[in-house]
Amino acid sequence: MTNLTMVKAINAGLRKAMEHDPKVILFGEDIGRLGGVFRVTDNLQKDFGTHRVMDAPLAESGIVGTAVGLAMRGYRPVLEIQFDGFVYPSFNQIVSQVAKFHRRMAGAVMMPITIRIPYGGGIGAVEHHSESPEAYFAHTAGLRVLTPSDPQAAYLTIQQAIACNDPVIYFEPKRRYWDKGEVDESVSALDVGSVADPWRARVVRTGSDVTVACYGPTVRTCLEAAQASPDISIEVVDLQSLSPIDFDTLVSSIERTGRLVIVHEASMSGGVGAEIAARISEKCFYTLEAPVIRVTGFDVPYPASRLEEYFLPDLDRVLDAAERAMRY
Amino acid sequence: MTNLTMVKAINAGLRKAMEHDPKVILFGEDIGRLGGVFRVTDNLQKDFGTHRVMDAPLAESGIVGTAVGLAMRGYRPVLEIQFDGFVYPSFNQIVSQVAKFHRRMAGAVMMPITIRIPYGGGIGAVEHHSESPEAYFAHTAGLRVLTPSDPQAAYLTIQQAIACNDPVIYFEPKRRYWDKGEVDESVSALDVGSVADPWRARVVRTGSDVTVACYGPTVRTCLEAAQASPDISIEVVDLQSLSPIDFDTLVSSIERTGRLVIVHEASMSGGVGAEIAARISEKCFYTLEAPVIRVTGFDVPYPASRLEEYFLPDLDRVLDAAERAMRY
Amino acid sequence: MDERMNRIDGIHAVQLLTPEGQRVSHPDYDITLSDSELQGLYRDMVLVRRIDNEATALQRQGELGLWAPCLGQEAAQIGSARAMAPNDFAFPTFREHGVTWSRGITPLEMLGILRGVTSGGWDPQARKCGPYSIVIGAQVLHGVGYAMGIQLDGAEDVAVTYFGDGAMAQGDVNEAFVFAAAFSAPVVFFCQNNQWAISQPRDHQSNVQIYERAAGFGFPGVQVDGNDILAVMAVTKVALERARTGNGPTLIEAYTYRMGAHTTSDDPTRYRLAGEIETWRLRDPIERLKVYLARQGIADRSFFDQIEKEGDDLAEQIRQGVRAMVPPDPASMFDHVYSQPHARIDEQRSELVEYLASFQDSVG
Amino acid sequence: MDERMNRIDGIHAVQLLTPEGQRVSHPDYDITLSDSELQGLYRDMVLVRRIDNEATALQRQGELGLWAPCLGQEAAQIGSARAMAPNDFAFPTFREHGVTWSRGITPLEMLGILRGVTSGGWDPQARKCGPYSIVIGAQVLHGVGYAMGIQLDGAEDVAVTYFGDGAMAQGDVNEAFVFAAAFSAPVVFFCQNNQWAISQPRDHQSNVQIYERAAGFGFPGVQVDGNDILAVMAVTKVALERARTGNGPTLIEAYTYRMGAHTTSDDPTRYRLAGEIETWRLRDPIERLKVYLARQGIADRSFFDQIEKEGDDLAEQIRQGVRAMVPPDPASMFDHVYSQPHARIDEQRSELVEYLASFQDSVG
Ligand SMILES: Cc1ncc(C[n+]2csc(CCOP(=O)(O)OP(=O)(O)O)c2C)c(N)n1
Ligand SMILES: Cc1ncc(C[n+]2csc(CCOP(=O)(O)OP(=O)(O)O)c2C)c(N)n1
Ligand SMILES: [Mg+2]
Ligand SMILES: [Mg+2]
Repeated sequence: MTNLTMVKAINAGLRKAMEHDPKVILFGEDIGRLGGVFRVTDNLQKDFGTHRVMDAPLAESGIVGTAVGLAMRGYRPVLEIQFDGFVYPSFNQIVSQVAKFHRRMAGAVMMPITIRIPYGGGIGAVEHHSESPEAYFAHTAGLRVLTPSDPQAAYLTIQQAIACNDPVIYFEPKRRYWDKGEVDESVSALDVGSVADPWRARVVRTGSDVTVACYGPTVRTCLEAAQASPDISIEVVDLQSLSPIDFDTLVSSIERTGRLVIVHEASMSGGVGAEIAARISEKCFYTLEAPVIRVTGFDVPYPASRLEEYFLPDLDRVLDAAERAMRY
Repeated sequence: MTNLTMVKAINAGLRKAMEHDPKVILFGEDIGRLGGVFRVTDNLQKDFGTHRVMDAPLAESGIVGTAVGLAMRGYRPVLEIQFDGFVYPSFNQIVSQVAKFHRRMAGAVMMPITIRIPYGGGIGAVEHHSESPEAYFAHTAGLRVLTPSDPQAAYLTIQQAIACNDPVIYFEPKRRYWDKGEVDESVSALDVGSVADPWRARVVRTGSDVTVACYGPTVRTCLEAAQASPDISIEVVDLQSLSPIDFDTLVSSIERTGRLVIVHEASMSGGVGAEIAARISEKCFYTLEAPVIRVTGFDVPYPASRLEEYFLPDLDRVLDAAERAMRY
Repeated sequence: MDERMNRIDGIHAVQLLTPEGQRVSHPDYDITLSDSELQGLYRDMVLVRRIDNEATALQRQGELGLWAPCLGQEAAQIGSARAMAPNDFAFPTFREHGVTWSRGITPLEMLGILRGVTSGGWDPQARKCGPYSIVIGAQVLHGVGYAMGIQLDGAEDVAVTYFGDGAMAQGDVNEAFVFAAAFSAPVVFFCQNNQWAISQPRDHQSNVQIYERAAGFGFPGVQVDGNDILAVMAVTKVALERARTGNGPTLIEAYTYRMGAHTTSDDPTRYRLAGEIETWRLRDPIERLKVYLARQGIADRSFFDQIEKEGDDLAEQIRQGVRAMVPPDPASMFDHVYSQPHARIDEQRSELVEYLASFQDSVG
Repeated sequence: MDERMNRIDGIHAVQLLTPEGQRVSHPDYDITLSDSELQGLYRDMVLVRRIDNEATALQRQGELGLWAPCLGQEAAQIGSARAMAPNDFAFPTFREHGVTWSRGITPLEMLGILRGVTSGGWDPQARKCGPYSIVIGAQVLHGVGYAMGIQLDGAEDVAVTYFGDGAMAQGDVNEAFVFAAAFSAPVVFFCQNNQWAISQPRDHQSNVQIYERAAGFGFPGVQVDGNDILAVMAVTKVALERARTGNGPTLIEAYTYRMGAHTTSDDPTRYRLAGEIETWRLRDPIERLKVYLARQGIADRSFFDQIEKEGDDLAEQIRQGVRAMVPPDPASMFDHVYSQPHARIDEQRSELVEYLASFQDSVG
């Protein structure tokens, strides 16, 4: 066990994946000598060489489009998009090519591409640097979407994402990049099979009154809310996988609590919470004692940083929602 | 009243809008001499000139990006994206620029851009020509999303979309392009204020047992299902606006029927139906006698055309859902 | 048109065989082919044109949803594809039937996607040829990425990526130029300038020639008479060799003409004059090679007849084969969405299967 | 570096004022400015550098979230922007403080976005200057579209759009070239090649010069010594005139250097050598003009002192002004999302207002 920040944990996971499989290559803007603007790829070019950690020209569609060709040639590209707001130039290649190529070729070609995207707000950044675009990808058939909430999960799931033969959009909660946690580095990509299934949600805190479903950056927020909750017992479920979503774990939790609150930073309308609320309201029609409540960012462009504290779901808004759920 | 196809109705609406406001210009691939691959802009270049109906180079990001500049210069660009599957190259300009520019400039700049997109399946087309990407745009703050279901609505709403000072993504249900209907051409863009509010849903058929919410291409499907429904009385609500969604009309309908079925072609997970099911399950928690049921495309890439009949919600699947709703 | 003709007649475009079937020489490019190779190229062009016409007919009869004819572009497509080595990899668009044919893809494999029974049709790895790419420009980046992979492997293969004059406007194509130049990737950019992007005439788009775009990105560009299969092959071989030996990309502009409609749903009479087609008919790629073969005594009447016969048989096979293509099992739409188990997909598959079964029941 | 120096010293780049402050002539470009104009340019550069340093300091003190210094690029930015007519329209990136300054935008207006109290900061229509554009390449298309609008108006304005060497890779920038050429739009593409795109050195990206990209798109490109404000102004004026008179776009490559970090969050020591900066310090745009003004007796000690003093006052205003910038009302995040009423927005606004009010209550 070592105590690592999420940045260092992902870095360690990338290193393990590269040691494990020579076909794993990293490609992105400023990921080489600089180690990425968040230093997630720090030292990897130095240790693995410029042919395995390649600095890309400033063109996201080019990065993803060439990755499709690299995958056709048998490589396992791990791409870095510098910030959430800069993934859109590559949306066409992701949605029409990466997501559909395996099926277009009736399985004859794999697209084992991992697209790493630091996402979310809370770091006082300027526009385009605090967005949560996960719903766009979760709605896209052919893609898988993962987002870790702590260093240990990040260390493991980045290896699992890379080992997966399907394309994985890997959202890294940038405001948790510097959170520290215990990481068992003895686990390698080789035994990822034996470790936790990345596509399953994790009950990170048990409770009996309200289930709070969250992922990525809001998991810590919800855990803090649960701790701080005076009389409501909150169960916190870290979804981790946004495509597919593990409804079994959610349903069994709700069968115990009878209530669900969903928390995410992305705008409410059409966010991932909408799908969860829709499915759970159907699956748990007779179990739910209160309507599913969503605590999310508002349906506005991410605000100027001095207002983000009002946009982001915080401890108080989570507790407020839990209380509202109890009032039914 | 004249009997027009939806293609001709939109063409007439575009003509009215151009006559009404000299700042209205059309821009897109092959919209000039060819009149667009669906002939929606037929004769408009001939009648208004090449400076108001401009053929664009083959680059969607360029079309939308230059439209932003044209809007800054005081124009009202109406863009045509040739097919649903080709809007993605412009996703970056739409999501980060068109949607956010007005707010970025604290209101000092308007983005009265209309982006016309023929969408949906059912015409036996090859890949990328049958998609329903509306959820991506409905989830994007700053955009409005409209989709007509018949010639009269198309004739009016295209004028209202163009007259709107906010960006409107205007989805045209291509498999209904050749459906005919009565159109009152005496109504012009000038009195659009006096005609029906485009942002409100329309109850296109009243019923007492189940509310079926649909839009664009599936409205006709649902009306046919309602007609064919032996013993279940189906109320059909044409949402028309997908952003904002008119929940008041839906709720008042459900207060009468107690049941809701949502129908759309797009994949279920994260589709527009998810947001509607989520909101309605919350707003009508005590009213709903059955869970909200969604009848949609599956979570797969749009299939090869010979399989699309199994992918698209049809009359039988709508009735099957209505029956399931009644069984609760 | 005159200016274009001048270009074709040698000012820019490399030419080794005139429209009249005369073998001419070029200072920088030449090619020597055996009689059987020349016969093979002729055969390829005739059979591909036959496939093309047959597919157009089948679409009219409602057997295919759509067809994008390559009529008139046979020399550009076959000349370039036949210049490739077996392990080189081709990235075609939806119009490159001459390319897929040259990569060994059968007519019926080509037609599955147009019949609407598949979104692909063949195994790209086995054929070293990507799928018919529909989103303009996308496959050009794939070709560059594949070439970067060749480079990482230390292999000597080359990627050849196809696109049209209209595609020159797309961001993806220009980014492909940037990446190819930055990595000096072993890729050949083969642009067929068939003068039209649906209704958009090339000359409205720019006042410079397409091949001139390359220099500003840092690699050579060359314009070749796209209806001269010898010149196309010669120019492509040089570009392939250049890439193979680590000298990076080349942009080839094959100056040709789309003799047919954009697709079977298109009506070119709305935007172009018949006269233009007449001018280009005089430059037909097949005719000029036929004249040359005949004049040189490389092929005689019996050879030409035999190819015609082969075409008739092929056409018949296609007609029967296409009509025999049945839609796959509905549940197959859930196959290959993911390569590994996916809860949602499994759930929906069984929902559909059950739903469809419910009808069986009600019936029987 | 040597090869670069040679270029700077005249092989490619237009130069009218050497790093040593010597006025030289160029066969194609020249400019005559009055003493007061020359003094004005000097003043602009000194004050913009002062704003730049002050903002960097304020960021260190935690008063600003971020700052992207234009240190070293003052001549490129001010020389080009001061060449513009009042009705021309500028489309800057986040680094163009010399451009915004020249368009009459106040330092505090520039700093609002970095303070995090707004996403914009000024009225583009009033200032004829777009917002600091962050998404690389996006604003270049906006500039072309605006220029197309000028054309439709039959006006004689020109759009000037700014971007960096790194942006040359983006699809949007290349599509902007395509559209500008196709419509012969009155736009000037002003690319500051400051040698770096964060950690990516320009010379790794391509073996050709940036200005050479233009020819292949059908319009002229010119490389200018970006640290020579006279040459920048001369070259820009010619490009503006060309656009104004209906002759279409020009690509200007201003060859300069990013003396500072990419932004205050960047650590350039990880990827570039100090020596490089030393070389470029000798080419400082302000120093060379100062030497020239002094030698020519156009400005004396008292003038220089007075500008320094002006800078001190400005810096003080900035410090006070920035600290005084308070975040807007939380509910304002719902303003201007749409220009017309929107049910969802109104609903959420009142939800937030009520929610916040609930705390007031619990408190009081
Ligand atoms: C991104 C995208 N936009 C639009 C289309 C629709 N479309 C199909 S082919 C075509 C014209 C292509 O012209 P060109 O590149 O010259 O190829 P050609 O058809 O002449 O072979 C267009 C606009 C598309 N397939 N992809
Ligand atoms: C589409 C996009 N991708 C990535 C970024 C992150 N980013 C900001 S500035 C920059 C480098 C820009 O280099 P250049 O164009 O040379 O401008 P400079 O910073 O040198 O002024 C990058 C990669 C961005 N802002 N937009
Ligand atoms: Mg073409
Ligand atoms: Mg730069």
